[in-house]
Amino acid sequence: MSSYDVVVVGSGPGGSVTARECARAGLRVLVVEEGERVEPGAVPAYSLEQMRRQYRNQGLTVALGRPPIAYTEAACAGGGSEVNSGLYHRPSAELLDAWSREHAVEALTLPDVEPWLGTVEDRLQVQGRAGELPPASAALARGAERLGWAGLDVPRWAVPGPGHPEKQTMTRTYLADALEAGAELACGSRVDRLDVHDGRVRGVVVAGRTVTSERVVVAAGAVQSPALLQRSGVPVSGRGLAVHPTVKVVAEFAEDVNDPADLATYQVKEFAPALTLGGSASRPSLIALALSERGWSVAGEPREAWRRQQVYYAAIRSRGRGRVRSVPGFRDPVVTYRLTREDLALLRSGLARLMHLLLAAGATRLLPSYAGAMTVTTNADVAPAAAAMTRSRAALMSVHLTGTLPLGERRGGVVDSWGRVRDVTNLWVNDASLLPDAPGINPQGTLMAIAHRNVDRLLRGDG
Amino acid sequence: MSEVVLVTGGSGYFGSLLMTQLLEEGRRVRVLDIHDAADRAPDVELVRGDIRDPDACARAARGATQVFHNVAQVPLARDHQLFEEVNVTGTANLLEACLAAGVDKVVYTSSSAVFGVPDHNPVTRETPARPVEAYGRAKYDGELLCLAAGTRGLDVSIIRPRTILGHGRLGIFGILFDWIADGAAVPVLGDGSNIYQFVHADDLAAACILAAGRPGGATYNIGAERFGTMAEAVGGLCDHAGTGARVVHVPTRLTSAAMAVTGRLGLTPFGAYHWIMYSRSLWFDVTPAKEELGWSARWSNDEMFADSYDWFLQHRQEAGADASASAHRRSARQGILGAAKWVLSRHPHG
Amino acid sequence: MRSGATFAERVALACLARDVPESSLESRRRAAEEVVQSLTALPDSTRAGVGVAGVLARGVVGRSSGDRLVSRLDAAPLPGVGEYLKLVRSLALVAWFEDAGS
Amino acid sequence: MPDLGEPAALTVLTGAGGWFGRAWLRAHAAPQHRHGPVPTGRVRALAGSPGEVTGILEACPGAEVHVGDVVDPEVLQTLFAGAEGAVVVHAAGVIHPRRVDEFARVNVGGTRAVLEQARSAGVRRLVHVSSNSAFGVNPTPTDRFRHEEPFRPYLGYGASKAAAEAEVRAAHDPGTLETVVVRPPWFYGPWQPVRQTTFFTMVAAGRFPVMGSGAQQRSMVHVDNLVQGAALAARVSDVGGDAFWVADARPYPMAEIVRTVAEVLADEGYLVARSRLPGAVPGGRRVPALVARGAERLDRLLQSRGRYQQELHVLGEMDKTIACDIAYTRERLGYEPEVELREGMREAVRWCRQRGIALAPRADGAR
Repeated sequence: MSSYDVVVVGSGPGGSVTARECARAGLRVLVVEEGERVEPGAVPAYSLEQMRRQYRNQGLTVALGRPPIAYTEAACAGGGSEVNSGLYHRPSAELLDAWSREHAVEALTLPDVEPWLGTVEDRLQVQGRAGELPPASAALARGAERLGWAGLDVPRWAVPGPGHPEKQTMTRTYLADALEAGAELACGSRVDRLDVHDGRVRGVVVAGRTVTSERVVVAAGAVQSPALLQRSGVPVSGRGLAVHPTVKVVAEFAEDVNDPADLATYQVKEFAPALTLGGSASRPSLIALALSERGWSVAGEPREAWRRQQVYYAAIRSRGRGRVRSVPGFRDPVVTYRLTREDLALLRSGLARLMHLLLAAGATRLLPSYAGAMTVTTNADVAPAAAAMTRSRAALMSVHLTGTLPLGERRGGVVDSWGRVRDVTNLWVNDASLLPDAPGINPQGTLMAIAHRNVDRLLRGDG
Repeated sequence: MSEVVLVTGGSGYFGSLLMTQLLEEGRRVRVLDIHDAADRAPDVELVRGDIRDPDACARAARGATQVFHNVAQVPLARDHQLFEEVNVTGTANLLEACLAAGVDKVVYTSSSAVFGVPDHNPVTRETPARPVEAYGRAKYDGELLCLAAGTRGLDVSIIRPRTILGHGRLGIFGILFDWIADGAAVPVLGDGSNIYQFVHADDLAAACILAAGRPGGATYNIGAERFGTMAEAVGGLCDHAGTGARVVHVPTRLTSAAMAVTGRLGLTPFGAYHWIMYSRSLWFDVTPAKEELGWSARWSNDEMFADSYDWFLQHRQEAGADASASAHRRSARQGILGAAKWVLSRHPHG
Repeated sequence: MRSGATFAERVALACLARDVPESSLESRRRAAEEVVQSLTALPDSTRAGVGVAGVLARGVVGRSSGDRLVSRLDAAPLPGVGEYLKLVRSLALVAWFEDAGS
Repeated sequence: MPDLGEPAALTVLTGAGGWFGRAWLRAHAAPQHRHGPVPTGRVRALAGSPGEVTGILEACPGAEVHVGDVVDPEVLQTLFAGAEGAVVVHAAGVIHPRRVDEFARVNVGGTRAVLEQARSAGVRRLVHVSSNSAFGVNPTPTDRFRHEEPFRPYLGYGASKAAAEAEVRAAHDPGTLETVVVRPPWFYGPWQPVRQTTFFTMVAAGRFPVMGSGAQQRSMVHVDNLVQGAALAARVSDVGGDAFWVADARPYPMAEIVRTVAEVLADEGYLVARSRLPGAVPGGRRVPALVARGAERLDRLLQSRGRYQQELHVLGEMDKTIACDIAYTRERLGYEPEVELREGMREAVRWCRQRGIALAPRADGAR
């Protein structure tokens, strides 16, 4: 196997940005991807088949703790961008300032990052929706308007397509650009470990063989990146995992609202960034799943009821933290998460506000998704239904994993302000692990701009 | 047809005395009481009913021009719930009835217990009310209800009497008179140097009637104009009786505490206010009543003690026989005090 | 592994018979097979835990089947057994709905 | 500025002897700019007990005073006699009762009774004084209760206020009886009850615990700000059926509240044990938030058994953020709170001093 200027581990947004920029700079680039390549649209969005083919462990990953939090990671060419909803948010100046301050990060204010955000937005063709909101979003918008709560139909990386807008993905954009510029993509290849010696990385070990490279950029996601470094002997604690713990409610309306192929892009931002309310994927199977969390039989539900049902969520910025630990002999790392008291209080509050919103939107029946939950039909039911969600009953999930390798100059940090691993001269991290905290918004846009910023520095060679 | 005046508690000690004066003045009198008095004059109309019943109050107030409100649950009853219901709810009921009936004037008989233990003597109109026990609080609540009724257009005056004495007046004093008549040692708390003012029921009734005749709500503190210390009052009565009875001084604190405890246990007939006040000084400045009502006290402390005692001697056999009579007309049951009399009488230095 | 898989299929079939009684036996069988496949895809640590819970669950269930099997698992006081039922049930439901439910 | 309707000739006030009640009456008797459009007509006041009569008349000598239980229909019939076209300000309620069942009896039953009598008397508008307790506590120190917020009552008092508010809003009937809800948080200012005096005394003695970091936020409302909010709620057109947070311009961190009270007490000549003030001053002692959590648990336990312990209840709330957003109130009612913490606390301290209420030893040795 030949030698490369740069090996990028992972082809998600961080990896794809890195690969494209390096390839365009004329470097020999190899992207190593554990998952397979699936053409966008080849499998139905949010389906079991998609879980099988594009998610790690078929989407059945869980952070252990009380309560456990189910989370998902993509494992496919293009990473999370292939399977997510493609909602795009710009990070706020306050958020970047807070990160800069708390982690002593150089050049991470909004003015520093703004040009890169522009680059990302142009390439991904981020745009707002034209025309009327689909019913599931319209319900959220209607509730928010009645309550006077702020919200927005979140812009999406999408181009108009026949029927639904076609969501942009890495395989359609950055990864395609990288390959066009000469980068190579090796799918179905798991990196066992990095070959690190005397403060330098010589390459990556795939299926027992070393692929040598001048530089290695790890972009395997907030769980896999620290696990890979741990397997490679780089001292990484794996602490600091940040997620957006999310609680769900199935709302039933008098009319049809469910579009199984899409989800509500409207989000209620009145309580942001601490709390975001929005719509979740609502295929009949996912509705059945949400209902089964309550420990109830779905036998009584009319078979066609799903058309009038939609899953909504309340997601919080958590104060709790998790940890990723690679265990010898186990292929998958052990992930744990500690939800704080405050988190649980915020989740209850979020659940209550979500139910209040959905009732205002005209929902006739709400089925909160936790063990033993009561059915909510009036405002008076909201308080008891929210209060009853205890640690032992909660059924939480999260996407948006960050925080395991926060960038910055803080003492004890594994990487510097630009993602370079301190103790290994030619090793970088360039993915969501770098974001010091779950930002309260979909982090992908922020992460890509930071990835751009980091790789620019890497290429200029002063990193 | 002459105007009707209503006397609540007209079968009680002070109520019946007030009624007699009103009749003497040629007034038509109606009585609201749960009891009928054996000695009720034939031309007195009785509305038999409970002050706690708003309908009874309405019936009693209908057509009345003046109302004298004397119904009260006295501290001897020691039932706080009853205090509250009779003294507060009952007063509220009566005032509502008076407002509804368009009564011209209400005179509320309050109590010096509303002052608790005053910081200074004499107590004047300006002395703030600061009741310290249930009876005083209940009576003060009654005054406040009168004040509230005043804001709604009812003309109410308040009369606060010192401890009432007079012929026929027994209550707590029945015990004292009993001891004196037996020539026993009569206990006085401490050295008895506290200045203590009484008021004769006749003087009080006169003040009430005068207050009823003066439009505009006002408050009058009423008591004797000639008075002295507690020891002088009791000693004077011992002399008057000539039975060999003499004053014994007993330690204030200890006795107060003992009376409080035994009172609570139901062994002695003392309400809270008695044991608080009998060793303290309290006297009224009666100037406003003199100036505004043209009232003056005819009876001194000593005169009214003697008068009451003489009446007591005449009626000693009957005392306590009429079970239906109100608490002040009956001699209070002595309970454990009977034993105390026996002990004190045999005390060599008593 | 094979016998564990068979047990998970039994549980999945019992759950589906309860939750979607109107469904064809064939569709339930297909979903139950999917459940077995999903269980093998679990992350290492979770799979180990689920394996242990499965052994416990098998002890609780004995030879019972159908509704009785489900209610026994549901009522079992052993740690992990309830979670095992919940996991298999939700996997079965998702598989069945994806295959035949809409 | 929103449209103001015609002022009512008669205002009927329940809970007149309370903190807000007397502040409202005072504003009636001596209106200031800060009070907003307080009605100038006749005022009829319901006192819960005779003991409140003097306080009511002190605040407003011209008030017509009724005394009685707010759940008693006969008392209310008299109170509402001839009240056609009147405005009712319903402020009667219990906060710290001996027994938990008083919450439902007075706060819910009383409100129901008042609504019923107000409707049959032909009252034009009823302003109901609710509470933040119906909404529980904020989940984070930066969170604020918005205008529209789900009820999430904090224990027995909160549940009763939530039920009462729901009844008031449901009773809104544009043709006959309009209802408007005002939701005040923690009060301060003149006419304060003993529990607030206790708070001052504890601060002065350096014994008031600031739980945890002291960063927890509290919305507070000066009673005169609340008077303005209630006066606007009684007058502004087209707000029937709605509810409004009425608080000071901003929430205050708990540590700032305690520090401000300490500083004001010191300014006003009281001896304040500042060095020992926990949490509020550098070097002071903070109490772990665990204490508040323990108190809250115990409070829940006692309340579930029908008993109520004020100190425990207050302590249990001390580590919580309870803060609201008044933007909607500003917009719809034209509410502009004029009194702010330091000035308002100073008024409260001076009010206590004028009435001879002892707060702490005086620096000059006087009483």
